[in-house]
Amino acid sequence: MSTLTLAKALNDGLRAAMEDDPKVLIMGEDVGKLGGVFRVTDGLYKDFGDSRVIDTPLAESGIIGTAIGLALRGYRPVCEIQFDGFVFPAADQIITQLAKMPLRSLGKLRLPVVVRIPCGGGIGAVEHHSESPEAYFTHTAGLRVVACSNPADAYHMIQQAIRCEDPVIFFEPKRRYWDKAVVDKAAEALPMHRGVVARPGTDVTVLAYGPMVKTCLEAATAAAEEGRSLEVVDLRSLSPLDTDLIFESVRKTGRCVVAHEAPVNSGLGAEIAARVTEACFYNLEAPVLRAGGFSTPYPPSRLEDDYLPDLDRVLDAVDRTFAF
Amino acid sequence: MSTLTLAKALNDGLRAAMEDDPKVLIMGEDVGKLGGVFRVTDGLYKDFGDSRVIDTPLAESGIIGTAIGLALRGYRPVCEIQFDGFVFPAADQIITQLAKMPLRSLGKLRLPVVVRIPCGGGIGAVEHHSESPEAYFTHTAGLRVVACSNPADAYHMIQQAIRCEDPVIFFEPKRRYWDKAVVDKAAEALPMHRGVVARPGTDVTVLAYGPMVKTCLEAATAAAEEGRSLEVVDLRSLSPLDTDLIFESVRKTGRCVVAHEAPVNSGLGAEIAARVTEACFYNLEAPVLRAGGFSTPYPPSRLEDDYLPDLDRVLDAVDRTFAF
Amino acid sequence: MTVDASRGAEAPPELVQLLTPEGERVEHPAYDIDLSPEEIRALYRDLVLVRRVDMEAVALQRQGELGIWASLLGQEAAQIGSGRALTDADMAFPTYREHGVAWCRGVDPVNLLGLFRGVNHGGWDPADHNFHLYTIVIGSQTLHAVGYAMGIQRDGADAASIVYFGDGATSQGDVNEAFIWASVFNAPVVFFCQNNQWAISEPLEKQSKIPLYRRASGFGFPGVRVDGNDVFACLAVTRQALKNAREGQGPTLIEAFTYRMGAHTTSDDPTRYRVATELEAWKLKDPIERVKAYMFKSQIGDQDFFDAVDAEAADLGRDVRKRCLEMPDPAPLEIFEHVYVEPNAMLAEERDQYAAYLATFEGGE
Amino acid sequence: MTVDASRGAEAPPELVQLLTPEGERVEHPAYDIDLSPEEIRALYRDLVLVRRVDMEAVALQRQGELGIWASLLGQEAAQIGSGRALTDADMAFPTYREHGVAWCRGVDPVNLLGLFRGVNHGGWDPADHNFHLYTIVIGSQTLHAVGYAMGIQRDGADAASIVYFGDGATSQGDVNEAFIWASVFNAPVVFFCQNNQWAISEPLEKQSKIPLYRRASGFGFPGVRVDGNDVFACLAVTRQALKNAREGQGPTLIEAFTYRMGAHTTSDDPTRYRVATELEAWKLKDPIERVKAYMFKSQIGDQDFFDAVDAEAADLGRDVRKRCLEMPDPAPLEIFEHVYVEPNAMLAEERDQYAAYLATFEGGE
Ligand SMILES: Cc1ncc(C[n+]2csc(CCOP(=O)(O)OP(=O)(O)O)c2C)c(N)n1
Ligand SMILES: Cc1ncc(C[n+]2csc(CCOP(=O)(O)OP(=O)(O)O)c2C)c(N)n1
Ligand SMILES: [Mg+2]
Ligand SMILES: [Mg+2]
Repeated sequence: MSTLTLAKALNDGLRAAMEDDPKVLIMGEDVGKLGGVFRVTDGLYKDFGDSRVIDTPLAESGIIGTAIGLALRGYRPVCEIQFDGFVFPAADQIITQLAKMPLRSLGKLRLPVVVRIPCGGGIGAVEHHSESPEAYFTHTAGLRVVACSNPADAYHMIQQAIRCEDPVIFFEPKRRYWDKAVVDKAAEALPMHRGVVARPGTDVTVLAYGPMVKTCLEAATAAAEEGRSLEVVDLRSLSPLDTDLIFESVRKTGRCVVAHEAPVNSGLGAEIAARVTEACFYNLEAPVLRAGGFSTPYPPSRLEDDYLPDLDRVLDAVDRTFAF
Repeated sequence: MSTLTLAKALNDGLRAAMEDDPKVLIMGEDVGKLGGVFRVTDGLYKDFGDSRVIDTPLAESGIIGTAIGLALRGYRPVCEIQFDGFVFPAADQIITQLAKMPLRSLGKLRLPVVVRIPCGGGIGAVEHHSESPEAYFTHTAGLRVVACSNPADAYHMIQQAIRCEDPVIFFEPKRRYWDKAVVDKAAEALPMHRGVVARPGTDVTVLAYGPMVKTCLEAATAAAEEGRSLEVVDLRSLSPLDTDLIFESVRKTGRCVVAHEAPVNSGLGAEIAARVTEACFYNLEAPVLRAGGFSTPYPPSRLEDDYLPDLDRVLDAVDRTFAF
Repeated sequence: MTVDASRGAEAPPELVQLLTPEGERVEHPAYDIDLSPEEIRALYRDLVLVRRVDMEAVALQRQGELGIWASLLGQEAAQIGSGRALTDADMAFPTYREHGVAWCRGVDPVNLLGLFRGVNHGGWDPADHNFHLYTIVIGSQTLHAVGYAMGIQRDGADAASIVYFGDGATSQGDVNEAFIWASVFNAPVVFFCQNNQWAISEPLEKQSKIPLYRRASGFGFPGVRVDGNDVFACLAVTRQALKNAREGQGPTLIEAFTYRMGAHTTSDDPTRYRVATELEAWKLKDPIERVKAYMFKSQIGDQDFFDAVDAEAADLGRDVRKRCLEMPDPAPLEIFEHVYVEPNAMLAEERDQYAAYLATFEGGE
Repeated sequence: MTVDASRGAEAPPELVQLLTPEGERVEHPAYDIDLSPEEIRALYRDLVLVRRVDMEAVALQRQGELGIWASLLGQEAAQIGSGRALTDADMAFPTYREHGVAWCRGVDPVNLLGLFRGVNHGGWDPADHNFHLYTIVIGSQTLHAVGYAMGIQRDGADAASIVYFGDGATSQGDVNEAFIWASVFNAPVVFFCQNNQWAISEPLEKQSKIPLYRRASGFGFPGVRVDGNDVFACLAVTRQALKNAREGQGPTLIEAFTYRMGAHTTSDDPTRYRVATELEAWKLKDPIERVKAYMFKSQIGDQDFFDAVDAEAADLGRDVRKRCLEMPDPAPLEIFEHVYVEPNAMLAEERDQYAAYLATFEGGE
């Protein structure tokens, strides 16, 4: 048992994966000597050398494209995209190549590539450094998409993602990188695609992932003081969704709010709302409501506290589900 | 009044726009002498010359990136992406530049760029030639996204898109390119972001756009024979949605099915379902159901009749809404 | 053959040619090749057979048996020459037009047809042939080849990768990123660009103002232009480039100067954008005729040999046709297969729902 | 100044330098410049003032007034030299570090701070200054500049565009596509690459094995390397390239060889990846000191002049600081402004809902 920041837990997880399997490689911009701009790969270059920790030229399409080639040769590349907003130059390699190649080969090719994306806002950054592009990838069949919310999950899930035979888009909540928690490295980990009830409750189900889990837990604490019991589910897996867990919770509570930082319009919350409504139609006392980023580009940082759904906005959505 | 194929209606619309405004340019691969692989730009090169109809190097990011530059200089470029599956190399220029630059300039810059994307399947093509990537763009704030379904709309909407001061992603249903209809060029056109009731009905609202409108109209005819009245709404605008029209229809019928070719998972149908459910919660007799492409990459063409939601699958979804 | 001369980026070599269109063997200071009569006969046979497969595929498309076909007509020498330069350990990354390379790698031609018939997206196991799947998204495979070569480097293997792409592809960002990666990591990769003068309707001038092989110099590695209709030269130049790659000398860009004799694909109509005289001029440079002329002259092949190859080609054509028609359509539920290697609950549910839906039609319709 | 010599891609000129680090004026066969004492004093003033603005911004960041800052320290000559080469009609496309160019274009330095303070994404009207917004996504602005230049071409205007980018940016597909477009369309654009030796923690070797200016030769247009710490040389070389562009001779790539004296941004810690001696060596090549030495020697500036400039710089620093702190925070509902030019019903609804939500707190909290 050790107390780790989320960033350090990822670092330890990467190290463990590299020790376990010599085919695991780290690739990206500044992942070497610098250890990544968030230090998630800190020390790996020193210990594993430049043939396993590769500082690449500055081009995201190149990073994913060459990672695919390395995977075809039997390697397991873990690519870092420096910030969420910089994944788009790699969109073609991710969407038309990484996601589809295994199918295209009738299953003969496997692409165990992990694409790590520090995501989300709340750190006072300039534009393109605070985005939440998960819906682009959940809409892309062939990818698995997960998001960790705490150090323990970070440690275990990154290793599961690396062991997974399919490509995994791995979201890391950058404003939680420095959050600390106890990590039991020896504990048996939950399967990667299972969600978890982060806080049980009875009145309304609040679904969240990544950075919003903490916000929703705080909302639950505040709500409890006013006598309302929120069940907070940490989705962990965004594609596939752990629908069993989600439906079970909503069937129990009869109300549901989904929270994410990404713009509401065509966001992942929509998919969850549609599925929950279909599966739990007779259980729902109110429509599934969404507390999300506005359907605008991410604003300048002095406005991000308004843009990001906070405790109050989550509670407002909860309140509104009781108005039905 | 003339009878035109959808492709020819677009061609006439482009020509009219070019005649109206010398700043309108056509750019893309093979749009010049060849007139585009679907002949949508046929004859324009001959009549307007290579300074207004530009055969570009083979690179989609370059097409959109230089179109942005041309727009900054006061031009109104209409870019052709040869097939849906080839838009992804341009994802970065579309998502991080085209969509965001006006906001980034506090409104000082305008980017009246149209990105034409022939979309959808049903033409027996090889992979990457039959996709429906609209949800990637409806999730991208700053873009307007529309889809035409018939020659008359094609003629008018392409001109509206070109006149629009915001960037517009313009989807063209490639399997309907050769469908003919009477086009009244002098008629006053519906605003670009308004949907239309393509066939009135009373029992269930069927929402569709692009290539699926025709399929849904056929489904409505078939359903009518069995005594069930479908109201088919042609959305036309995918972002923003004409929610007034949609909600009005669903409030009347109490049931709703959304049909699109794109994969269901995180597709546009989810957004519509979420909004309809929230706005029409007490009117709904059943959850909004989706008839869409499966959540897989587009299959080889011998399987596309299974993959694409057809009349039967739409009616099956309709039936299921009556099972609630 | 001196390595230096072939790699001098500063003073680019002229077009490398070892066999003229008239079938004369000529010398080149940097490249030469010593082929036995048997090897030459084998190359001739390759050229004829892949042209025959291609012809059959075009016919199958005309008859509605394929959705589309991308013909290699005119590019046989570039593909056979480079394809035969590969060792078993080398890995090839094709576009959608490398039927000749596929042939060299031992891929059953019928397997190539699957993609164009629409029964699958690629019917062979890349690992069985060290021949990757066809790639349709222009240029994206160049990065895969470089990554693969970086893997070869890490394995310390005696191998290289080769990647095929067209003149049009050189404009894609990915291809240029691949050049950068290959150069920076000194990756054992050969970039084999078939400049067939056209990217659908766009002539080379729309992609580059200078000869394509010179692009490499801007990235710090050698480029060479070879007569792409000369199978001997293509073989010699590719062999050398692969050798250099394997020996740690890094990448080479080969521009095979050739011509797309047919339409871009069977859906295309080249009369809309190019003049017939161009085609006529290139007919005189046919990659097969010149080998035949040379073989006749040097008595490496007699009429019996040529007749035998023609007969073999006819048989092959018939066989390919027959087996193409026999190719079974995939079953509907195969839509859901192979999307993921590991189980995916959400997709399994979709699959089950569709299976149940299909079942409602059973006995019906 | 002969045009040909400066454009010969075949035999690339050596580093163009007109003023040595010691402040000696030297000749270059292809480039020269004739500056009046007044012009030299003006350049010196520019250099000092932009360094002062930069210093102030770093301090503001340290004090929490800016979220981050990307310092131009060490790159003043490259930016002032190139920036002063522009005419009013020319259009400049910057990265996030071109504070010196912005200065030349008449952008109020305080406006630059808005982005880094987080009050907006860019606070000036590009049309007012022919200076585009800062672009953070590496390399993407190069295509905008080329497209803009294609517009200039169509307008028949006597102008060119110039685009700034770093050494790291040269690896992006977009930048290479921009080279292709510019070459194919012969666009009046100047590619101004500030090779400051580092892309965050990655040294140039991670992006290219050969000098960057040579990249252009692979695309068929001239490349030239200039001493990026020599404001005279930067001015001369850029002026010539812009002139060539305006006169229909197409693009030029200028590699300004310089050094990032500070951290990548205020968030960066360069001690993790580079050695102090490197910095010390570059200090001797300071872009301001050499001009000062030259001015002293040639009596173009005396102590009074230098003191006056310093005083002006101090005032400017104070003024920038004061007005930075005065910059108002945007109002919450501005989130919804300017996303679209034309009305958007769905977004208007979101806005109204949020406005109503905010109203519930009024009087409260
Ligand atoms: C990214 C992308 N954009 C557009 C296309 C459509 N397309 C298919 S082939 C082709 C031309 C390719 O030309 P070239 O690279 O010269 O190869 P060739 O077909 O001549 O062998 C185009 C534009 C595509 N397949 N991928
Ligand atoms: C597409 C993209 N990828 C990554 C980044 C993160 N990033 C910001 S600056 C930088 C290094 C840029 O180096 P260079 O081009 O040399 O410019 P410099 O900062 O040295 O002026 C990186 C990787 C980015 N902004 N955009
Ligand atoms: Mg070609
Ligand atoms: Mg740099």
